[in-house]
Amino acid sequence: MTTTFTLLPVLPEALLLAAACTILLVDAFLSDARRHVAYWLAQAALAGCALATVATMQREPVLAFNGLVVGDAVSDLLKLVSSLAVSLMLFYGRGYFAARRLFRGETFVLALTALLGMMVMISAHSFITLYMGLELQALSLYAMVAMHRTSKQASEAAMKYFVLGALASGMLLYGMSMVYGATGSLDLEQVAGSVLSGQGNRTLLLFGLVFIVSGLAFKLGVVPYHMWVPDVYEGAPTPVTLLIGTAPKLAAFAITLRMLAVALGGLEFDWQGMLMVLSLLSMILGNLVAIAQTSVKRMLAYSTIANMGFMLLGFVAADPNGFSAAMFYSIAYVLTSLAAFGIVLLLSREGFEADRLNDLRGLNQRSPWWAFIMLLVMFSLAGVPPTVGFYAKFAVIQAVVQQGFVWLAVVAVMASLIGAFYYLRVVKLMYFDDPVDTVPIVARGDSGVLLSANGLAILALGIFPQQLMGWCVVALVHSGFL
Amino acid sequence: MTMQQLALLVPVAPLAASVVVGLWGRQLGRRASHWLCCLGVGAALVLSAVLWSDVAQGHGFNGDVYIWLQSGSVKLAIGFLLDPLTTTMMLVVTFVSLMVHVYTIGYMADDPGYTRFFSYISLFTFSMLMLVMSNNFVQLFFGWEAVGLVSYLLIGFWYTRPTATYANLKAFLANRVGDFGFVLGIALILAHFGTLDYAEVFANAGGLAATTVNLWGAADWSLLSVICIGLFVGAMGKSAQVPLHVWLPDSMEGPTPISALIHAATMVTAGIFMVARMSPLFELSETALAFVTVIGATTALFMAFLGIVQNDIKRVVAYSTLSQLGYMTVALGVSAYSAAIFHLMTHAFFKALLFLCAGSVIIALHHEQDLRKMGGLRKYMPITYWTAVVGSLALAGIPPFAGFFSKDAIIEAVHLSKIPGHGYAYFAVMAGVFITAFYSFRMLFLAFHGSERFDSASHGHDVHAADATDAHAHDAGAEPDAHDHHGGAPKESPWVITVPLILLAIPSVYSGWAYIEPMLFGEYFGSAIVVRPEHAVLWELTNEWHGVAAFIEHGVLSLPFWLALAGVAAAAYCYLVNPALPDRLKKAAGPIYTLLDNKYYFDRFNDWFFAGGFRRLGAFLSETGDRSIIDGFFVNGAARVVGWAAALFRHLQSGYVYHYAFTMIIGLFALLSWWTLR
Amino acid sequence: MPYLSLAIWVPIVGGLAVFAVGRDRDAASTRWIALIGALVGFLVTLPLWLHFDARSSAMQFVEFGEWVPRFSLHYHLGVDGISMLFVLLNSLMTLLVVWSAWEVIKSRVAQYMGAFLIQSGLINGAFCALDGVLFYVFFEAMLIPMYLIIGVWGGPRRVYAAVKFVLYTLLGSLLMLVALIYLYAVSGTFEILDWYRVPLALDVQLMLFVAFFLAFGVKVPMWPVHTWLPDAHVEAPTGGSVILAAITLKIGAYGFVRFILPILPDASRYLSGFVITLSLIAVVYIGFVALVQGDMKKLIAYSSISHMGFVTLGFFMFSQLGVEGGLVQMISHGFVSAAMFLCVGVMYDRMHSRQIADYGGVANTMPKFAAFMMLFAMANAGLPATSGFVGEFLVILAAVKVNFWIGFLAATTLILGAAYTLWMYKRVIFGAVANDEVRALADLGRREFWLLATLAALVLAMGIWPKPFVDVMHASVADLLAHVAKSKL
Amino acid sequence: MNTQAALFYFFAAILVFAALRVVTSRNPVHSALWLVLAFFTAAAHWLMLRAEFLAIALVLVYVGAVMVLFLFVVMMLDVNFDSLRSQFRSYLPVGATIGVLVLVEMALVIVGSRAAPATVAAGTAALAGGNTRALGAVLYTDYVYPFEIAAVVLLVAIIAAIALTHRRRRETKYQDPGAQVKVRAKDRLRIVQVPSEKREQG
Amino acid sequence: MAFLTTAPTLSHYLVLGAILFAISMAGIFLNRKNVIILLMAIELMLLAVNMNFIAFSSFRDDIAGQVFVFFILTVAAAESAIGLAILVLLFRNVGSIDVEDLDRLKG
Repeated sequence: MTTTFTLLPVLPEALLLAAACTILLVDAFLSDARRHVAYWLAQAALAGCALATVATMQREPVLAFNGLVVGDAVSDLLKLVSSLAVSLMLFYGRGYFAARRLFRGETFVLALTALLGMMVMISAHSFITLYMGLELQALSLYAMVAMHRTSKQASEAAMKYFVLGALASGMLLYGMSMVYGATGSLDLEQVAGSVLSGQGNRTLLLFGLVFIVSGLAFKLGVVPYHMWVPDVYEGAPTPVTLLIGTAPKLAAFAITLRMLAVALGGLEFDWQGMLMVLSLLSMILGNLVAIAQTSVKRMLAYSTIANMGFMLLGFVAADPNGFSAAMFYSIAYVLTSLAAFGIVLLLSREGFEADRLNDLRGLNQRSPWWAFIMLLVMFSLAGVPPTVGFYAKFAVIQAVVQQGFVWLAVVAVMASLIGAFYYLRVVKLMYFDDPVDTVPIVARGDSGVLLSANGLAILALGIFPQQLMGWCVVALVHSGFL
Repeated sequence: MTMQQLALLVPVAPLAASVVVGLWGRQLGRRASHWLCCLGVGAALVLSAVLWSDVAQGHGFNGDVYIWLQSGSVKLAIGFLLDPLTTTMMLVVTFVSLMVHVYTIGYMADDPGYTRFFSYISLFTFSMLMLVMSNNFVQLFFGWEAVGLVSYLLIGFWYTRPTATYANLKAFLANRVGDFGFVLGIALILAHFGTLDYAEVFANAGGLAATTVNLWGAADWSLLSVICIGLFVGAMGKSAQVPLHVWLPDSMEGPTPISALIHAATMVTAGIFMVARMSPLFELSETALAFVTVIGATTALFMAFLGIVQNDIKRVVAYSTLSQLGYMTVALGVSAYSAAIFHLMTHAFFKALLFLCAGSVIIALHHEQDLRKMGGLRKYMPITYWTAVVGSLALAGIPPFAGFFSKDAIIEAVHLSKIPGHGYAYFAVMAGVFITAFYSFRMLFLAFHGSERFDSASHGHDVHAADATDAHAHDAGAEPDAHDHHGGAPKESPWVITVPLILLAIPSVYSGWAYIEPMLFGEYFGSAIVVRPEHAVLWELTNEWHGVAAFIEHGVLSLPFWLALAGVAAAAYCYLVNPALPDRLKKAAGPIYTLLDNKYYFDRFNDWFFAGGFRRLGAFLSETGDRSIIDGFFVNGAARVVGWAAALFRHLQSGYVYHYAFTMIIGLFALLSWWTLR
Repeated sequence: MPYLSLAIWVPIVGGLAVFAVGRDRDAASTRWIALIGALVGFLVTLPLWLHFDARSSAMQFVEFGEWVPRFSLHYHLGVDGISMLFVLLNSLMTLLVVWSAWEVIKSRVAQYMGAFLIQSGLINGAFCALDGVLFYVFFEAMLIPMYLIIGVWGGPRRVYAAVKFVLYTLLGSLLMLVALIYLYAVSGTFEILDWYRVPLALDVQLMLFVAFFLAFGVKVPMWPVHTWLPDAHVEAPTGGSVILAAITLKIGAYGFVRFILPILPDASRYLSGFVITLSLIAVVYIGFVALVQGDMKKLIAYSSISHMGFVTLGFFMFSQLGVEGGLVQMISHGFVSAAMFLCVGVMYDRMHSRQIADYGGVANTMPKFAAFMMLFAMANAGLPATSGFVGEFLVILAAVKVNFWIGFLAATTLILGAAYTLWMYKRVIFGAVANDEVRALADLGRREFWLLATLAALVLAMGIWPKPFVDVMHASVADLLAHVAKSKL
Repeated sequence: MNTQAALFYFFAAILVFAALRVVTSRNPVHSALWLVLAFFTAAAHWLMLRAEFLAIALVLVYVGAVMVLFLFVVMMLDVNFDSLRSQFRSYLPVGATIGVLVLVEMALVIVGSRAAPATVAAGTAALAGGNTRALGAVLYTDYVYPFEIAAVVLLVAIIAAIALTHRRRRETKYQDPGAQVKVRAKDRLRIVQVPSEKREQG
Repeated sequence: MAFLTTAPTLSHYLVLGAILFAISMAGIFLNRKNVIILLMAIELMLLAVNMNFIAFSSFRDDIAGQVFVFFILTVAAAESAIGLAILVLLFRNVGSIDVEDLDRLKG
């Protein structure tokens, strides 16, 4: 691992920041009629960011800003997918924003800064960077949730999100402080070093570990740190829900990986146990409560909880195999829920959220194609082949079984059996029932195409998962995780 | 033309006819159809004769036609075994069948199902031939079930009659109960012999005579006993032995030609044939033989009783059939296999004859079957009358008619037998002689003598007639019978009906004294039938055999003959001299009469216990077992639990931010206390 | 020629084509496309039979390719004497189903046909797959079309039935997934054939057995996890019932011979008593239950369960006779149950009732139909010279060889089978015309006639000369039994 | 008697008490005031830990900015305003005590700082010539990246605050400089041609 | 008064930080009345964390901790700004800042 003074690793972030400021300025001089200029600027920024990520990609991990930032294959892959996610969010959400007078410069800027925060988290190599990125992302998201200024629910959701989020980051910080105290360093590598070398008060470390795990668990939204998820998902404007539901999970994965696998790798045995408990609780509770939901967004929220529990299984396995599985899981999950919310956004229109389950009734008769996409999404979330969701589950289960936790795998699959029920119910609504609302579904050209592509990707990756899996493995290998 | 090809042609001819008529009957029309079928059966008859003579000259044949299925060491084939036993059966079957074919032309003349009927009986002929010609158990079972199928189809020929469809279902199921045992027997044979080919099985039978199988607890059974009893259960079903006899009387729902062909002459004797064919096995099991004897004796006697109280002419004949089958079975039981086959043959002739006579009467009286509504038909239909007389005499066992020889041989054999249960059997067959004579002549007198009661008979009240008519109405699409619903003097039936009667009457007269010597005392059957010396009752008879005349003489001096005469006389007294007597007797023997009238309550019991009980059991399993316990409790119960848990946990999400924070903190402290304080 | 790939992908592509170009507005062209797809799909499977080498127990027409190196998953296809026939059976049934739906299905024709074609491809995949996960993928993916078929075109309680069907199946198959992965963990490969040779301790085998047994037992279905079947059958459209009964059930039984017996021989022997008991319960108990059903489809569904009981029974006799008997029974049941459901469908299309009580005297108005149904009913009752007899007969023979009483209980089907089938036949077909609907019935149309005639021909052919069907199995079954006989401890 | 210790316990007591009051007092204004005290006390602690800069920053940022913001919001959202006004007198004791405590603390800190404690390692600070310098030295070199991010965070805070709360009131009148600059003479002044009429000769 | 004789050690400060942290957490879930007080409790929590960092930093004589505190302070300020903004919005929409009234979203 070479430490250089190059700025290359943060080129995407730099671009993003520059773009954000530009948009902020430009937007100030745009009439509402020409907002789309800002919009396209944002899209361009995202594209540029993605390009930069690809351009600056390099096999060997590179440290910058004397060890505060690391650029490695993992971060590149995750950044790529996150910027894709944000970009798709803007595409899918455009109509929704426009219909609710949210098609404003601030929206785009906040989206970009949120992404910036995620990227900082993703390539953080020190507690400080990690925390800054986390807060940057969090603050932007709080604001975006509240964006819909006239909506009671939005502001309530924002407030809850804010309070709990602050509490969580407080926990995280407290944990960091403990670890700092025990190891005398904020740099992940050095922390890892002194933890492994065994110097440093073990009680302090464990104390810190518990707090850190709690903080991370909140970001992932796993039981019992999940309570914010359903309310925020439901209260936030759907595109924002989409944003919260997708890219941040990747960032959360990244920091979990870096905090636990790298910094606190020495305490593997301990956090393995903790994550096991958390993932079990999430899988069971998430799937159970999802059954009782009537709102699509809420149902998807609980399904997120369950899925994140599943993803954690990869960490429970706590070996290269498991990490790559978890990474694959996160990416697969992001792709799937992008499409899920994409459909909800597609159905929504001015004054109509389309977030009740009943709004999906008879979708097949209104538009077979979108029903088919949603069908793919649902079966992917349920983990039924040939969809990418199946391989995600397959990979993590394989990882835990390899580690000898067969019983865990059994509980996991039983939980997903419960989960299958409510995914099937969605399919039932779309295909077996007759439509209640017959307004023709109009998809904007670009978002329609992208949504279809997104849906088909779920299928294609379900039939040929190797490429993505390969990337995950290679990324981890090159980043020195295995 | 090789023997195999000839043999192949015998069953194929009727099969071809049946298929063609069955598929294209409508297009062919009636004449073509019945010609085709008669031709097919005729060809079969001729070829059978040819084969018979071949075999008689000592060329047997035993070979496979094709391998049906091969699995591991097990080879199941379709093949023919031609020996005197087979060829005899073939002749009987094809001859009676041809007679019935011809008779049918007249009997079914105005039935819309005409071609269908012909296709069925040709199919039956095919199946029966396959059964008797088989050289292995699989094909035997094929024919066995196939004849069952055709009988099912033919009993339910008038499928609009509820009674008919009830009867055919009953017949099929009763037969299935028999087949149940039959299959187990076959399976045991395969399990221990490793083959199902007659020759190989019989060859190894001796070796396994001592083998025992442990079926239950400590009791070790002789393998062969189990096998033979299993096989015989099959025979009980097919040959309607007590207690599986219940289907045969009801099977009279079918058209009369069927009763003659299937339920008197051929199919019901399949069981007898089968046991005779299996003689090498049965010979090795005293137990099985005793079992056979007792069952046969019981059937012979108690079914005969029922013949007395029947008023439906066909049912009288049916019960006499049952009783005669009992005689044959007894003969098998006492190892007088050839006697059984001999009786089978004679019985085939005279019983078919009697049925056809009955049919002729029924036709003449426009589907009237109730004896009480007949009488004095003698002068209206002489041919039918005289043939019926012949038949009755043969049945009653009056010399020199065929029945006398076969039945007397059986009685003698039973007399000489040492098999357990022979005493009971001897009494049964003795008593049976009297009763047989009584009911057969009762029938004759009631139908052909005495006052003419048919004019007063109003049609339509009789259940069968009613059903028949409305059945026809449906069949023909509301085309009523030409000769229904009007009185008028009965006429003699047309030639197609009378000719078969005459042709059947001839063997009923002579076949007895003509064939008794070769079949019973000669080497006619050769190796086809095996009798162990200690059972060789017929051998003892042979020693005192001095020709037909002597046999008759001896017979006339012995008890059975006098019993028969007594029976005839009693019948004459009751139904000619003093017609009021029977009713008084009825009153006198109240309970016994009701018992007989209800056929010993067999049907009631079956309907209540088996039909009803199975349905109740099924309903219980379906409702309680499947719906309530498995589905209700486990499947839907699990779903309910999940839903309930979901609702419960849902309430944890109270919406109050301090609860949320609290949950997080609880989680934090849980982890903290677990991982730091442990 | 990659016949197996063709057998899998031709129908799927056909189905997608139907989705793509099929419009409910001109159903005719949709039907034709579907029919062509199904026909081609069937034709490409014929070479499997023609070029099959019955002497070898090895996998034939093998195709092998990298799929997901990450988990060493391979696109590994191949058929042996056990699986080959089912590929043909399935493709044929699909053809018949598409044909049978011709005028019957009027709403969303394209989706109906497409679903069936795709499912046919997936089923072929399950029969051909030699890679554990590949099998699982096909095995699971099948649920999706069937779920839709039942749910969209089904009867009044279709939702309950469909969900029950899928959840039931998932319950087992998810555990099987864990089992597969476990096998991978111990063997380092997903190659099914390699698993035949990996040693396993008895307790491990038992746990794996439970997992596999649930997966396949539910599919077969075995008592007591059978209750999804009657509901699914009753609610599914005719085509759905046909495929369910004729094919889907077979995959469960196929799983026994492909996975459980050879991979877990010791557990299989250890638990054979248990499986035999369940099979016998299926034969007797279910026989009684079938007796009292008032709904024809339900009755046939239950009879399916009891017939499949014979299959598992035969397998666990561990003898050539038994296993081949079971396999033959599977094929024959494919024909017979399909035919029976088509018959019910024929009546349902006319009277829109499946209740026995609503019928009576159908023979008066539909003689041709009555004749066909008589044949199939007899086959269902296991009459010799029909395919229904062969399997049951062989299994009974094998059973008596093992233990007289097993054979005894198994043989009760001679009585029960005849009882429930013929009693239904009596009440529906025989008797005087029951009501005006029956009086108004029209006899078989040309399409229906040839549909049933095809099946009738197959039923008779297999009953009269089953040798060709059985001969192809010998080598593979012998091989299988060798694996079962060899302990893995 | 160790001054350090004495001071520590004294401050600690106040800090804890203030913190408790913050979360327990019903009246937000009270809690705000108690929070001020808490921060102030904390600052005192930090001073004793030789973190002068942060101590000052804390006082400035929080007592100066954040608390004012809080109070501002409390006042702005007229939450039971009347009750507040009515209880105005009740603020006096609270405010007074807090003020006094603050004074005492400042005094004590100065006293305490004179007795140099051996416990806290003051090496770096001493060498670098003060904690502030030391901090400054690393802040713009090693930690420039997070520093930038911090800037962005603040930017986001601004954007968010404005985007969420700023509403353009219709009734308020405001100038539009752009418009004023863009204005042209012809917009304001219309030159009309008045035809001159001939005078009559005569 | 023996404990007064020894100068305060690291653990003293840690305990103090812990107490503050506990109080603030208690504040968050005990307070049922007023959202503003929640925000204050959060500030308090950050204060506790800072206390830890500074203690560690000066006892370990490592400046990094103080740098972290610096950033935490910055972020905390920004955080409270946004928090208050949301609060204002909430008050405008809901007309109250009672925690009890935040129960539209549940289940």
